[in-house]
Amino acid sequence: MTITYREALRTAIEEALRRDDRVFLMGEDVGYYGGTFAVSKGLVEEFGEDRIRDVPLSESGFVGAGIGAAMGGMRPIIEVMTVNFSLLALDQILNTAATMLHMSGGQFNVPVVIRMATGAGRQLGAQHSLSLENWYAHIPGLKVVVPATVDDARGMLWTALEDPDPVVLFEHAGLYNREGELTLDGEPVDLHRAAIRRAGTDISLITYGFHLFTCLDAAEELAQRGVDAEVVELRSLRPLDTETFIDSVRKTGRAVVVDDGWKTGGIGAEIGMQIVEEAFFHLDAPIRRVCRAEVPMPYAAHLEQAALPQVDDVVEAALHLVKPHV
Amino acid sequence: MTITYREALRTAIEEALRRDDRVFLMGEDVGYYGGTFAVSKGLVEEFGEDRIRDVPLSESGFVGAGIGAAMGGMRPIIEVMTVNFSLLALDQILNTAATMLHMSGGQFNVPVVIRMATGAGRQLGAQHSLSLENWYAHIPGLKVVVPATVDDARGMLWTALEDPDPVVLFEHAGLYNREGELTLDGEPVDLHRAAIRRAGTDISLITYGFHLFTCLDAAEELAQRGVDAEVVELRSLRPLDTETFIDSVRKTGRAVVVDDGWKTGGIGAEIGMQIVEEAFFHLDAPIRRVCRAEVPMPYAAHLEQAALPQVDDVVEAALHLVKPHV
Amino acid sequence: MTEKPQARVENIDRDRGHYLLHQMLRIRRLEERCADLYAQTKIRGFLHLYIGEEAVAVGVIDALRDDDAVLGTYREHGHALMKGMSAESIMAEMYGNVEGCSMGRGGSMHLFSKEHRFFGGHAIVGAGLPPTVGLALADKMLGRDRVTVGFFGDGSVAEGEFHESMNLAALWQVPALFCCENNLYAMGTALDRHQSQPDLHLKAASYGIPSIQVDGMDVLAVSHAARRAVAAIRDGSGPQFIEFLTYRFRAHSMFDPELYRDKAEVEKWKERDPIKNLTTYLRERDLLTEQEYDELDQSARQEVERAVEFAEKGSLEPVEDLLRFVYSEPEEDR
Amino acid sequence: MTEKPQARVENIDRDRGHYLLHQMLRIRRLEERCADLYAQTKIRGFLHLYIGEEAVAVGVIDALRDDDAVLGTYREHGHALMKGMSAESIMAEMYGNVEGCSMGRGGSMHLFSKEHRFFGGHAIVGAGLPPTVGLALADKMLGRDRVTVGFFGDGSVAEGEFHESMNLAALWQVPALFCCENNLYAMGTALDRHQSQPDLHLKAASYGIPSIQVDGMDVLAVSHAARRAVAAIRDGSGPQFIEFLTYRFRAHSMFDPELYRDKAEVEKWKERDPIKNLTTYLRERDLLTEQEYDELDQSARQEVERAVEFAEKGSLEPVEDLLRFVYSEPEEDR
Ligand SMILES: Cc1ncc(C[n+]2csc(CCOP(=O)(O)OP(=O)(O)O)c2C)c(N)n1
Ligand SMILES: Cc1ncc(C[n+]2csc(CCOP(=O)(O)OP(=O)(O)O)c2C)c(N)n1
Ligand SMILES: [Mg+2]
Ligand SMILES: [Mg+2]
Repeated sequence: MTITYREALRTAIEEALRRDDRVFLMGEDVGYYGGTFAVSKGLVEEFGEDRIRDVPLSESGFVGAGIGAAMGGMRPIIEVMTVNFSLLALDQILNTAATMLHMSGGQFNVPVVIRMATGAGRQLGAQHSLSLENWYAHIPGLKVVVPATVDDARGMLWTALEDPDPVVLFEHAGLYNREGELTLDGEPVDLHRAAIRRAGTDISLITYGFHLFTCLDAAEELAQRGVDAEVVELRSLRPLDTETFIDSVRKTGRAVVVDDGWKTGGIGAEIGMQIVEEAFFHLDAPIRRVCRAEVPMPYAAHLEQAALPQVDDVVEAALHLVKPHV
Repeated sequence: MTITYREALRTAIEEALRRDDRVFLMGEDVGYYGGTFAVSKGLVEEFGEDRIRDVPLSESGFVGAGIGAAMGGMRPIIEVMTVNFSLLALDQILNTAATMLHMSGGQFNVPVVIRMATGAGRQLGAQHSLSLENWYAHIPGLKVVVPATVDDARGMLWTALEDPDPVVLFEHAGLYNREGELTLDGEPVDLHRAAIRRAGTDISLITYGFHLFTCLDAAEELAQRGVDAEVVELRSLRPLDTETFIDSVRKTGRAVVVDDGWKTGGIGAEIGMQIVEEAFFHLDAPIRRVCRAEVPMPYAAHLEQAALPQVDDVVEAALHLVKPHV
Repeated sequence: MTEKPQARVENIDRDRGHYLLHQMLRIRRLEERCADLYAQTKIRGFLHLYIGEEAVAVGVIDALRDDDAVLGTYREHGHALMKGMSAESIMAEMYGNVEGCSMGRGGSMHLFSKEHRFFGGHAIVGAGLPPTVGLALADKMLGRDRVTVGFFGDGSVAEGEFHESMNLAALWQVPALFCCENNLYAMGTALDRHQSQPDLHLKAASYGIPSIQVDGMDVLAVSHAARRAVAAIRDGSGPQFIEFLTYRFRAHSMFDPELYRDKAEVEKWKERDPIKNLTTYLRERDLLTEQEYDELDQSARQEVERAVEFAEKGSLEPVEDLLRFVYSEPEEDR
Repeated sequence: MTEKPQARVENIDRDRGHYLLHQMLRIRRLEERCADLYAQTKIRGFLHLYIGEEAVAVGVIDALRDDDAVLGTYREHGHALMKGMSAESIMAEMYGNVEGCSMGRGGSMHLFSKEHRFFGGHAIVGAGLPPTVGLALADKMLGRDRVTVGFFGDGSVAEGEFHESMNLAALWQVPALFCCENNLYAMGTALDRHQSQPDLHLKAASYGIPSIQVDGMDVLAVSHAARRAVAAIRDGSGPQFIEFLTYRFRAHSMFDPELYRDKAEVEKWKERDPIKNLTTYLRERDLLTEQEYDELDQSARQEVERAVEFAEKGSLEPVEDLLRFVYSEPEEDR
């Protein structure tokens, strides 16, 4: 069955609401507006205002309230409209949700799921185009997942809701309209394994989220040029499935990391560093990163596109490593 | 002259207040309390309530107000008591201070200096022991400096105040009582060059802030074991003085990066990755990171010390690279 | 500390009536054209129209001096225009042109002009408020008699930053005017579903800030309230707060299907259209002929068309300059 | 919406008088001993003493059922003890022992007990408030008649999170009691220097939450107000807010040189010591003999000594377990 990423998410939320009375969705405009990205359209009519809970503009307040509700026995799905606004709730996420279990000596876990849209590409300017997955992936106590496919968009929410600890789920806004083939029956999926989305022998393209498709396109292009690229989609940024991408690099000897965030201190650096630590003697070339340019995102389309990782950038980086003297 | 890091900072603030009428210090308890770390003790009596401005517990509010005051012609020094509380002001720092110049097409710069204490080691537990320098170093539009010596504690504030753009200054709380020899006359110092604090030939120990001293101690220990370590202190985390540490690694062929923050996605990964990108073919061994354990900081002393980078950890990591089979 | 809504009290002459009407028409026509251009994909990103709320920006900013400062939200075209920025520079910005007021880096949500002391264009709800306090603080510390005006929506009153800002403004007695544009909705969430106390001026009053509620569909009431407030602030009496009751006639943004409100409600508010409102008032007093109205309107439309032409002929910043303006360039240091 | 401070209205008998006195003495003696132990470096990190404010925790928590929830700040030893946690488990925690209520991971600022529904121990000012709302929301959604009580200082009222939480609590009508411990200082900043409106209960009232101001040095007044509020909340009438006027007799923390207030002011407040206050009240009514007082005091002191002994004999968690409790362990899943 072909559905959009948005539909996959809505289905997942709907199923969760049906399956478990403790589940509720809360966030700005999830109700009568229908969800900023129309993910929750129609749900308030079906499930009512309590379980599809519109909240005021109070990111710290409602995220913290969700954390409390989780400790009180509920299973909230908190929608923070976009990662840009999540900065206002970061203290609650880091200093409360992620530390509670530890500070309490193992007594209080926080079974909360926090969803947020991320990414750029729609000319929304500097304050609406962040990708800060790396910041969240830095926080012990959180799990961070990044569904890219419709199967994962549908399945990861279930797994996340079954997790006793806080899970942050990033949805790249550029994916909502993307269609894909649903191959699973909506069962929970594994959260912790990276996926080899295309097998190859010459170089590993390692990425997550939206840029899975950038990398798949780049791999096609590379194939035309005689380079057989393997595409590794991380799926989870915390924990990282180091084993899978290290195995890939051990096999190919080369790696390009494609990261939607700014380069300096991005998740791409972490991936690269782990490769150095674990597979240094298997490397036939340095590692390359393809990241967002280090600039607040400009509005003008041509500048924005120039700032974002493109298929050509990935191809070029890969070719540089495989055929350095061409 | 020997002075403490705290005195060096106070001198710097006092000199700035005398030199420039537009400078003022604002923060929680900078006035009548004397400063949480006693840095501003006595200043309100000398400069008055307007220029040593106590603020309510409103991190987002007063940091944002400082940003506005800077745009209005003042030169605020904003003290956010510790990096732990800065999460509450992060939206203002990232989405306003760091993006303003860009969003306005170069029209509005934000000449603000934001000081905050960082680090662990005093048994303050999970919510008061963060080191998030890497997050700040990730933000284009900010400069991030980390004075470790008394000369830098005194000189960096001046340079930062002369900078037209926002500068974040991290002071490790474990340094305030540390004494050092003042060699400069209080003039502004270069913000962008890393410093070789100990020359050596066998391995580069690359670090910043508090762990300069961990690394210097480790280098002594290593010397006893016949390993001549070079200690590179970054001083600035954004921009990074890549050239200096790359030159060092080109010379030594080996590197240990010592980072006060959690490992995954920390600044240590960035340093390591840049070495791979720029000096891969000069490396004789993988790179090692010595970081904070990935756990919210426990209160108990023995656990806290076990979670923090120690001299022994650095020595061991270095020996592993230099003499892998010993 | 709070007062009852002010009735219309300004006695206006023909010139002033025409002036205020013209300003509202300029904003209305500019934005109507923006909506077309968005449909034509000439303008992209988010576009939030102010249509229906023009009386607020016009009445308030009219009360200011050129050297007073204004900060707005992502719904700020009207404020920018009223503060003196040209329609050309605004339209070019929405086109993403280098001739735009923010060089094409900002877009509709981030209009800026140093020359006009227009400090944006803030798209994080509530986040323009702390800098509003700070700009006013700088004036106070530097002994200048300038006023800083911050505009924001009803939604931002729920954000913590709003409260931190009110407290700071009151503690420091800064020369700031806080203008709450209460259009009854934060995106699709109705006021009484996001505020437990929907009388928003009471919030500011609880900080000891003089606060009133004013009919935001009546430019004369707005103007009267703003003039009084600005005069008091300039005289050094500290911050003031005005809640303007207003309404947006259009969707929240171009992506909003408007599922959350009745067409009838919108139609009811349209009867109170501030432009129609002032027109009727002037006509009733024989201060405006039909021909004069048409002339004012034509002038507004022509200005907009010139702006579109300007933008159509505009140019893009070279891609090589992508990394500019992350840090100040040497010549911009001050 | 707000009421005048309540006079003492509870008619108490001997048993209840002794009980309340004993509870305050337990807290007082525990903390006095903590101060010694800090000087001896047995306790480390930050230590914030509640001495002087005991009437608040005692009077409020006494009004609760065992299954009601409590959240406090870093100044929460008294609340933890009063909620039923043993002095042993608290003292061991401050020693960093594995027998501590948080296994030595939390320390003085992060006491927790699932068994006693004591949810911490929050050291980010204001950050305990949103979870307070959430815990209460869970009870409401699950149809339980439990009450959640959040304690916080005057300083947190300036934080945005306070306001976001009040608005949410009022909008959702959650069964929560908000207890503001207004001790006139946020660290070294006096109330009127950090709040433009120092009558803090007016803040909550501005959200439509029933709010009163109560003498926090009088345990009977506290108890009376808390019982009324808790009963109303349990009956489903939504959140309530009480501002307790109180004072800390000691420094903010063990690092505070107390430069910001006069010794004389502290002495004046000590005359209103809640323990002395209740003792006098009981003595005047012949409800307490000198010997009875000594017995209660001795019992408190002995309890504290047992706690110190327990902590002295305690053990440390093995370093190998450092990475535990970052994520739930399988057997803890629920
Ligand atoms: C902190 C933050 N949260 C969420 C958003 C998304 N958002 C943009 S506008 C808006 C509604 C704001 O309503 P209001 O303040 O009343 O202003 P209006 O749009 O009605 O003028 C929301 C939720 C945002 N921009 N910033
Ligand atoms: C967000 C935040 N900012 C600053 C601090 C540092 N700090 C700890 S306690 C305190 C004062 C709090 O005062 P109040 O809320 O009145 O509580 P009290 O200590 O008087 O009980 C401050 C500034 C903090 N812990 N959290
Ligand atoms: Mg609105
Ligand atoms: Mg206090």
